[in-house]
Amino acid sequence: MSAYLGLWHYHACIVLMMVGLFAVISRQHLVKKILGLTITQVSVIMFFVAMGKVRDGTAPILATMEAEAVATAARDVDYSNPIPHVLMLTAIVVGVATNALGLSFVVRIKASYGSAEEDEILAADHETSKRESAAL
Amino acid sequence: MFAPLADWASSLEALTEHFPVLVVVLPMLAAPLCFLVRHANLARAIGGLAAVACFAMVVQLLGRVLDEGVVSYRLGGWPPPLGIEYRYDLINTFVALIVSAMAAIVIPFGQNPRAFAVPPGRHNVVYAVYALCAAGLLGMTVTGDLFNIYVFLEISSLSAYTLVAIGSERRALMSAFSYLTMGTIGGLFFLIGVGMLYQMTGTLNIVDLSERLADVSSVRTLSVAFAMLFIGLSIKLAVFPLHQWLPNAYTFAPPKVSAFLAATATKVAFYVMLRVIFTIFGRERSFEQMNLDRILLPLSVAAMFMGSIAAIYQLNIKRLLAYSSIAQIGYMTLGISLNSESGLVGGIVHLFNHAVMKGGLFLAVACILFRLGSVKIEDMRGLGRRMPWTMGAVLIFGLGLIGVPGTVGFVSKWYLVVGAIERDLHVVAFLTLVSSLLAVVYVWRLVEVAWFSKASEGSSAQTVREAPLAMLLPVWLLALASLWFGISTDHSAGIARLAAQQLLGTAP
Amino acid sequence: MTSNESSIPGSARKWLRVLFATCAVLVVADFVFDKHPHFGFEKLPLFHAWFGFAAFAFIVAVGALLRFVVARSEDYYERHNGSQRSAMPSEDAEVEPEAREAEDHRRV
Amino acid sequence: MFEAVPPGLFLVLGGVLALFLRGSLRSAVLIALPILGAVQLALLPNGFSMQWQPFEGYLFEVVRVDALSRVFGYVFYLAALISVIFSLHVKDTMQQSAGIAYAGSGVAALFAGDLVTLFVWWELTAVTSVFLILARRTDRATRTALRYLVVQVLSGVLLLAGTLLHYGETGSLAFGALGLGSLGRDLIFVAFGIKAAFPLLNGWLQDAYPEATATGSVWLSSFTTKLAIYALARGYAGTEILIPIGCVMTVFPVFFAVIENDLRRVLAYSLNNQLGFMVVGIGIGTELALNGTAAHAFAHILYKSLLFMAMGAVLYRAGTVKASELGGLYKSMPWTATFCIIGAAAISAFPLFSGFTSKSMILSAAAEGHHDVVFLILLFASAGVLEHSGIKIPYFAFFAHDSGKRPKEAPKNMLVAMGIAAALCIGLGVFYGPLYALLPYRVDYTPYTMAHIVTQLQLLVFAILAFLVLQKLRLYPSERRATILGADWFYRRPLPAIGVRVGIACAFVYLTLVGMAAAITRRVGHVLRKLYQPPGPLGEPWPTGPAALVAAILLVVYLVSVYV
Repeated sequence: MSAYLGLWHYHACIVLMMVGLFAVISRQHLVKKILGLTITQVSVIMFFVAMGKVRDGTAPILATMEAEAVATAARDVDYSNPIPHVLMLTAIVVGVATNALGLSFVVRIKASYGSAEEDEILAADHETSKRESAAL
Repeated sequence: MFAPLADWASSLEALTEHFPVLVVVLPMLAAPLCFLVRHANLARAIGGLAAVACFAMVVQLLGRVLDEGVVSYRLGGWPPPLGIEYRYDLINTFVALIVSAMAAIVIPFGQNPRAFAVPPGRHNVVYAVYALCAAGLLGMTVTGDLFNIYVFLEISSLSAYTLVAIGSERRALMSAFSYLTMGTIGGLFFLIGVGMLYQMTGTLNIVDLSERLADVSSVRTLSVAFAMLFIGLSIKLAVFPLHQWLPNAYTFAPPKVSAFLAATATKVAFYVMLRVIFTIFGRERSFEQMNLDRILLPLSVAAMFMGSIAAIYQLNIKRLLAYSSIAQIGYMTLGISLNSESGLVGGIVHLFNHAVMKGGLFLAVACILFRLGSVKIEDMRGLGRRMPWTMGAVLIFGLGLIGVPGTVGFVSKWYLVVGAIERDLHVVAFLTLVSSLLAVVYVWRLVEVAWFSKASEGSSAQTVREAPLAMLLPVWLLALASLWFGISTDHSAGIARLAAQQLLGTAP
Repeated sequence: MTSNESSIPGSARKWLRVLFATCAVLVVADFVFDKHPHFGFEKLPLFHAWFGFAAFAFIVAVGALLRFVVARSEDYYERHNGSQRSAMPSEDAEVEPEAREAEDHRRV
Repeated sequence: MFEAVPPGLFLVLGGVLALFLRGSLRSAVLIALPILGAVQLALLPNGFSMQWQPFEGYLFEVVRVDALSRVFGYVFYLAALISVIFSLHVKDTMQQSAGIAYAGSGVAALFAGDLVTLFVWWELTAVTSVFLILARRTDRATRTALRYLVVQVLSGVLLLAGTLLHYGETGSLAFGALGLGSLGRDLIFVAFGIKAAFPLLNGWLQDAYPEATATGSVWLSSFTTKLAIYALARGYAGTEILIPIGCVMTVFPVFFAVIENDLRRVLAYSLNNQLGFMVVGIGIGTELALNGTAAHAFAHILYKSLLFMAMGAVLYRAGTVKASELGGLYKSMPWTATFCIIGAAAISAFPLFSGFTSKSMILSAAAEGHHDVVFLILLFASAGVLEHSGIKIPYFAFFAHDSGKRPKEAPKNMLVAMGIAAALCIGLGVFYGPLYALLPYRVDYTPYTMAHIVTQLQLLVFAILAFLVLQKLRLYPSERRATILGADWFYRRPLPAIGVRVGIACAFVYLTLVGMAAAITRRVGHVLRKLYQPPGPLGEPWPTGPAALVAAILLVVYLVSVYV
């Protein structure tokens, strides 16, 4: 049980991710879908950051000390692995780009369909395709 | 007096050393350049040159790979586990060849302004996005670093969404949006998988990963990581039933974009899937521990049928081809799920074949759209008489989709059926053959409409001319390739076999 | 039985004579030449002649009977296919236009 | 250069090329192709072989030339040449291209050294030949074409299935003597049997050939069935079951032919009957019998296409080949009538005509093998041949009661083609030496012995006498417009229409089943259409919400399935 509790930050990430996905699945408004995607992205970023945190560890630098001395020095030290952070810097950039692109699509969609609700847009598309097949 | 020449030669030789990275960097540099020049034809020239140069470099690299084995390039001079490595072995050089060849075919040849919603003065942007997309796809293919793959995946995806949104109809926007949504979810799943693998091994280098994973064989996280990577890639690859983004994206994108994406984007995703399954996790773990065949085999067979049946009933030729793509992706994943050398050869060779056929078909559709102004099958009545070369090429590709002997399609189906029989999966072999019959039906629909029906009175199919040579040229290049590689299989199937052996670790 | 001409034209009469003459020659020949038969039944006098005659009559007789069983009106197969109209033009593309017109005319 | 191209491929490629040519260049190319092919064949020695390894571990013998395939090859080229000339006037260019490609794939199939190559060309003959029926462009022909294609492709599928099974059993793909006895080889036998129009598998032949275009049936009559005969001779020589099969094939079509009104369908029956002779020859399997089969196939292709050409000319000029509507055409089409009579004499095996020199060998082989019943049946069938092809075809088309039709004489190209075929029919009957020299085994046979001539003439002349007597007595069935049900009926209308008399119950059950099947088929088609045709749920992509949900569900399902 404690093992599961000890992983609470991962569980938080999972909950966050579920919230994001739920928004994508259940909301009709396109901006809300984008928000859902953003929340999911944030959950992934948090997951990476969380796993970069190493308790009782130290930076993986080639040391001249004995192994035991390293272990002593690292005791009770909270060490943050920089690599996941660096990775996430990239991922955040990707996320921003995705959001920007997605929102720009929404703007264009709103302009051409007059709506940003997916069901209304699809109904309009449905009409179009019905007209196309009726024209045959 | 020869000194400058000698200098030049030696600097060229030095440049050769950097080909592995230039393959990615060149189109990536071309993209902003295209954007800045603000002139459509100039941008086309820049993008086209970059693509052709890429293709030439990949050809040179393929030669090197065939001669020397793996070619590794260290970015910034750092040795692999620490620094990022671009690593060329047979399978990804083969895929890079397809991507760069397709880019070299699609980018330089005239785009059809009618297919764009972009104002004429801004066409340079289209080439910029093409180049960016090509850079992303090539990067994904050649990099040896898992996170790098993610980054390039997103670069290529973002530019692919943009390319789809360029389509002339407003439905293109919605298609691009749903492509973006699904693509992002797929990318995030992939990223989570990457994170879990890093968490367990502390490395992102693919080769290093595969070695270190041996120590963590029994960890449950590994299964989750595998599932995440697999599902994420399946979305990108449009494995049934995760294909929902694909039909509309291919339908409403400009046909040349569809040609480019159909021939490259899914292929690269398929390659990454091969990497994950066979190189990182290894055949044994993927199939015995993760029971990959148990999920992938039924999905592949379902894709073959659902895609083909849906294709039969489509009224729009691009939609028809899109659904047919889903079926063809089913053949490729079937090749993985058979878990045998012949099956894998079939999958890989079908990757190549499908790129040739679908790329060519969408380019032919571009010709049809250019002249006819419509992509509805009904409007193509009697078009065979007016545009014999275009429709003739469609027929050749169609025969390939069916798998008629003498075309590339036959070669891949042969390996798949042999692979299924080797594994005693007679039902699967049978179903593969039956699904080819469905392909007969949807190809026959095109043939019947084009050659055996009369154009309705006053329709534009009565008056159109054959497409211009510049558009026909790439179509027929691919059509001849689909015949050539159907007969002379040494190159396509030969390389595929070697690649499969490398992936399976059974290389002699 | 409209096809049987009761009055045989002169040229046909000539051919008939030739035929009868040939029959007579063959009957004679049967006894003149050695037939080196393979089977017993071939030794019967004029075996091939009467066998040909009988076989022919038999075939015609059976055919005539067969007509009661398998003959149907000409549009037998079409009658029930009428609903499956296809978009094809239905004139016979292969027949010469003039012949086609004549045929159409007759059909009316 | 000739060594590099499989025989027949010239014609297939040339057929495609011809699609893009016009005018006299096109005609010249079309005529040159078969000649070029024959020259190539003449240059390739027996024992020539071309191998191809498309996949590691699978070696295909794409070309194998030997005496048996050579004799068929020559006559295929000859038939292609004659058919090309016959169809030169056709404006619908697709037909000639399809025809020449069809001939080419037939030739290529002859020289296939392994079963996979055979399969490839086997299917290509089906695909190319269907255009010759489609080109008629009538509703009826379109439906027939579809039925024809289905049956032909079925034959190919059986061949492939049999090949794979056979490969599984023996590890060999070679196409040599197979024989019956395992499932794979039995399937291949049935596949050959379909194309050879075995009894009850023959429906497609009488169904399709009369529906083809006037020129199309000339092409069709030459290649498909003879390819099957060749394949049987190669794979199943001496298989005893072929003797009874062949006997049935020779006998039963003759009855149908008596009452059939469509003269091209009469020819289709007659074709079936002639195939019977060859099948018997293969079944006997001695050197003499196989020589006879090959010779008969050679002669048969020529006189059968001559007869189909004559009827094609009549169809072209008069618009119909129904016996009930023809008669007296000799007055305005004397040349066609003459050629038709020559063809009729050849098929009836009158001495001095080609049928005599070839069929005699099969009959002699039966006699030497002491197959007395077989011998009698073949004799009986010979009388049948005389009835339907020897008398009925020329008599009702060109003589009989005068229909009043005065169509023009056939076009020149048709007359030339018929002339060549007619000349060969007589030539092979008189100078049979070159043909005998071509045969697969050494020939030690003299067709013209006095006994032979006398007995054959007795048979034929007295049969003609019977015809006259029956006519005089008004016992000969007159021609009526009617559809005669053949084996095609089984799949065109598998409905016991005589069932009213045979058993109403039977019909009732059957109708219910058919009705249910039709309803289910329609229902399934309807459901599929509803589901898949846009805007059906499976024919259009889903909104992003459900799509994302599917992804999430699949992920969970996979994880659960791994853990459980």
